[in-house]
Amino acid sequence: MISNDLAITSDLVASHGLKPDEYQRILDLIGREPSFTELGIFSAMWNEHCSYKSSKKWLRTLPTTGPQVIQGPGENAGVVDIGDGDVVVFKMESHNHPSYIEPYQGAATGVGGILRDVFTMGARPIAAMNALRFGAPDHPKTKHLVSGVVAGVGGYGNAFGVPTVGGEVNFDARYNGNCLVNAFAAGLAKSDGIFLSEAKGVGLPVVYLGAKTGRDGVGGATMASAEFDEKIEEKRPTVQVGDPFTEKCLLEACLELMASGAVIAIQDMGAAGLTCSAVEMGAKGDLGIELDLDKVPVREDAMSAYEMMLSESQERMLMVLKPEKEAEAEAIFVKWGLDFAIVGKTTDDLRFRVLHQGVEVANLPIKDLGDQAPEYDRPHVEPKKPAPLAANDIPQADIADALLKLLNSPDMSSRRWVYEQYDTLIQGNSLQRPGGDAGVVRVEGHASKALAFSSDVTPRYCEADPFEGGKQAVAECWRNITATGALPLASTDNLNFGNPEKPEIMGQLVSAIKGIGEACRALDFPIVSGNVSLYNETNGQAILPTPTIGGVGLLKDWDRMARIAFSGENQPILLVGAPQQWGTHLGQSVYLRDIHGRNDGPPPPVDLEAELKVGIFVRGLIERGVAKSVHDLSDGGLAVGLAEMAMASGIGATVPGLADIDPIPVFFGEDQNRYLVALDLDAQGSEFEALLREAEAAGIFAPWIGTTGGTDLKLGQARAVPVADLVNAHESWFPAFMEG
Amino acid sequence: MKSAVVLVPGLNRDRDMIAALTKVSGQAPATLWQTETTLPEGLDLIVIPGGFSFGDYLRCGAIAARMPVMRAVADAAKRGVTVLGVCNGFQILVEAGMLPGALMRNTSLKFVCREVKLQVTNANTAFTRQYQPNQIIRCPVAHHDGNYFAEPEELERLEGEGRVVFRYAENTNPNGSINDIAGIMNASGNVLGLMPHPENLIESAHGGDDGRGIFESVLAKAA
Amino acid sequence: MIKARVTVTLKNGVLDPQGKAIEGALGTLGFEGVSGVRQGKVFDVEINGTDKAKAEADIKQMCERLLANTVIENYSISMD
Amino acid sequence: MIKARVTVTLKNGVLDPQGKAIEGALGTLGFEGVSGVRQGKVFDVEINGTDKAKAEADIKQMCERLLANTVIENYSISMD
Ligand SMILES: Nc1ncnc2c1ncn2[C@@H]1O[C@H](COP(=O)(O)OP(=O)(O)O)[C@@H](O)[C@H]1O
Ligand SMILES: [Mg+2]
Repeated sequence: MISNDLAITSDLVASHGLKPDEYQRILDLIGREPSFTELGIFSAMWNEHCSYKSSKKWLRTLPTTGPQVIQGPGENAGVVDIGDGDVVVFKMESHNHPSYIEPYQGAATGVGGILRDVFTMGARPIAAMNALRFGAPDHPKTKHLVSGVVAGVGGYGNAFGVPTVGGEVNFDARYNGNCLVNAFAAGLAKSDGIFLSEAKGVGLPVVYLGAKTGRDGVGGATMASAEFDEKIEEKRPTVQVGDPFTEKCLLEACLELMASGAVIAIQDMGAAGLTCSAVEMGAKGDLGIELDLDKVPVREDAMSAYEMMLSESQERMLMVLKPEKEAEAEAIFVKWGLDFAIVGKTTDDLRFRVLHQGVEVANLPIKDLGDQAPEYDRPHVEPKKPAPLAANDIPQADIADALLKLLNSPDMSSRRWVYEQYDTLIQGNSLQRPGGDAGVVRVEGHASKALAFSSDVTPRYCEADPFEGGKQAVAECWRNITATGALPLASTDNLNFGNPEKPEIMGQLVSAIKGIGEACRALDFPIVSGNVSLYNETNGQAILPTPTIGGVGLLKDWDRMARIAFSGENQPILLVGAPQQWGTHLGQSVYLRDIHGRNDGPPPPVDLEAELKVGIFVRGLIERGVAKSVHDLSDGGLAVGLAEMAMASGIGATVPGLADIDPIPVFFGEDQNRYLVALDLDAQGSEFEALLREAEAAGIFAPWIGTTGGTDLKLGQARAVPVADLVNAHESWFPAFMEG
Repeated sequence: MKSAVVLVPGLNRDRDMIAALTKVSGQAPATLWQTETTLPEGLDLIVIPGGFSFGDYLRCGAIAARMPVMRAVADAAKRGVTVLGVCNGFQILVEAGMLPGALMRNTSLKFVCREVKLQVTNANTAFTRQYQPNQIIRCPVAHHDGNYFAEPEELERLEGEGRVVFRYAENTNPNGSINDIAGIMNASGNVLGLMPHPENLIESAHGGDDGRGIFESVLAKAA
Repeated sequence: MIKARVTVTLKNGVLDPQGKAIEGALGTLGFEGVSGVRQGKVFDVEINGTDKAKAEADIKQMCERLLANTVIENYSISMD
Repeated sequence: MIKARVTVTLKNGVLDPQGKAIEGALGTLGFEGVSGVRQGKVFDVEINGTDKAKAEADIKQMCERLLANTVIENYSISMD
């Protein structure tokens, strides 16, 4: 066991990820040299992962409020009102570095962590999503990472019992050295049944609940903030193993305990477990905390104070309980077979005191641990805007061939191989499972309400222009939710970037946050929770900037809900929100990248005013019951959008195209704020007529571009492609890649 | 109908099952915690729902099968009470020795959640009366270990006695199960185990109600 | 304290999907001439006391009642 | 034909949820004084040929590349 009196050398300080000036700040704050355990506590509290020291200044600029927001950033998860006394509680969090080292356990514990954030607040988890980015398909590690991560996400979520209703998977060589695993979870609670981490009352018992503490992930939070290098093998033993069974018991025990009225404050142990959770509970409540480590349930011998304070063993909670309810609480812990112990008490001296084997191993000012964490305004350079493509720069290809090739490509192919490994229907409320625009889950106990969930970002757009890319991520998420008929309520973000100490990377982060903020404000889509993951770099190569946006929307009546499948034959198809030429923008399109190997040009700009207007119009059509089949356009443009609607239904369509206009941008342009809407109306009838006039009056271009029916998809002059061939192309890439 | 749902830590389709039983019978089932040794009087149906009892650790259903409540369930079955085990519930019944054979890892070695087609191989049982003989129904599956195995003699007996009640049809066997077996019953015909999840296909919100017939059959018998 | 290891293997004739898949994967990885791959389990347990005979009898009971599914599995016990 | 058995166990300190659950179940079944239950895997493999040294080297490769997850597991090889 390493002694707490270990000499604090500059090497030791550096190996804790603390810079010399940060260490000086510690010396100034406490007026003496820290003990070894104290150094560990500071390193955990002040690393990027817990302190947000590089991003805080910019996160503050995000919109986080609105009449619907009950709890914004600052707690374990955000809380949003959905009426009738119900609230939805949600957040997204990354587990990138651990998943690269041990994909199954890394992804599994990522899911476990985010579920815990949600039920710590008193909500029963009802939906999960996962946003995944991997290296190039032909990179030797990619397959191993895909199979491990997907199995891990499923292994944990399925056993816990939450339906996984959405997510993303992308491949790009820029993720070769750093995969991304962003996990989202949402839960339902009553507005008067929300639990917070703020401790109240002096001299009250601090109770430890859940699994025993081991040496798992000691140094893990520090690892998450360190750039990878060749010595990654040495970091292996810090892997944490997830136990979804214990988590499920913890969920049920916590909800029972909360219902019993025994809980004053509760905080899950995530990164830097006991340290972060105890400090947060005390600091928020303006109280001190005293911990007696001899009481902590441990599963390994001879654990030092340092190890116990930094352990990231999973499935653990800390709470402050009402002393008079202790017996009742204990009965619940015993029923669910969970370890528990009174490990400390609240005090009135604002100190964070840690005792181990009769010795005080730490005694620190509790508020300063969080409040005095360094905050940086890191130098950043404005990203260069890419030059637009020349007007006549339209590389040609056969439309049908290009469509089939795109549908069979790594990024555009069906994700069925992935989501069939996830339980998508447990709880019996899944109205839309993965494969559509957004996952939709019915609100239990309510006759007609449902919630829609989507997670989106287009990293190649963000690389080309982080500001527009940030806007686009928000807009696409909002659009996907709108396409089901739901009203987008609020969002969560997971900002994945490279090393912020490099001004270009910091520039990406700053611009992306500005874009996200602008879009969230314009669309009334406040950010209520989130997570930042920096230092996603290996040997100096950073990932594509990847600010994932997770959004939640409310459907008043799920009987009036749209899906992406065509709902019948002979229905007129409108392209709502299109420019006059239907499609124009090829810069950063998958068509240019995957058919012509080019990644130049600016990404498509998002006109936020138009986005809002078009979205409101489309939602109106769905609410009126005339649009049962709606799909937003994104990667691959009109051609891919139509193909996806056809494949989901087995019904073809004929879309004649425009005369005298190059069909390539028409069918493959990725112009924003567009939806395909197939109407349950007679195209000769007066209602259809009236609807077109209505769009015109609203200033929305919504041309009737074609009609559903038959078994082929006919795009302009291109050869007709049987829907069965589309399906075959779309479904075959992933299994062939993974099993080939 | 008076029904009860067994609760063991780690089971997670208990809420789905309780909701389905309530919707179909109009009456909420009782719940039986793992430590209970006596059952309520007059039960018509005991259901062991799906999930991951004890995390599926050791073998699926192995630990749950040895909890006290299962002895009471076995006694009730001997007295003729109808018992239904779905997914993990099927695995528990097998581990408890109330049904023969074993449920092994899917041949894909992957968890699989999708809709399959089921043939009602025997429509003359307490669980399937509401279906036509050999009717093909839709039903979702969600499991990692549904690959049914039995020794050849046992298998012959099951087939010969009409105790294979459901079979995966139209090439939709999701797990490599022998003879496409999806559900079997005991010799007395009052204990059924099946891998798919009829409780997740009982109303329009689920996209269909093909699973309802199982609950309605049991209900009709009780009435 | 007595330490013991229990090894549980599938009976002959019982299908072993995991073993089969592993055999296939070994072939894909270029390992040739590998056959008959079967997967089993081991359990390491520690028993209080010093009476080896009693410990062994107890462990046999644990195997029969929980650790092995004797319908499809065999077990063997080895003591330190 | 050479027969070998590979035993894969979790490294010390790595959480073993299965072992933990099994230990709990043994307690529930009335077995007392059992502790430290850890679960591992065994693989029985058959290798063509008669060169034991080569077979062992091959099996070591199989462990490194497939049979064991060396991030969290150790392995040992025993030959007939
Ligand atoms: N990118 C972000 N945008 C908005 N809020 C954020 C962001 N990143 C983190 N937060 C908020 O900061 C708080 C601390 O985050 P984190 O440490 O990840 O939470 P936890 O301790 O629950 O894991 C949370 O309330 C979180 O919602
Ligand atoms: Mg979409």
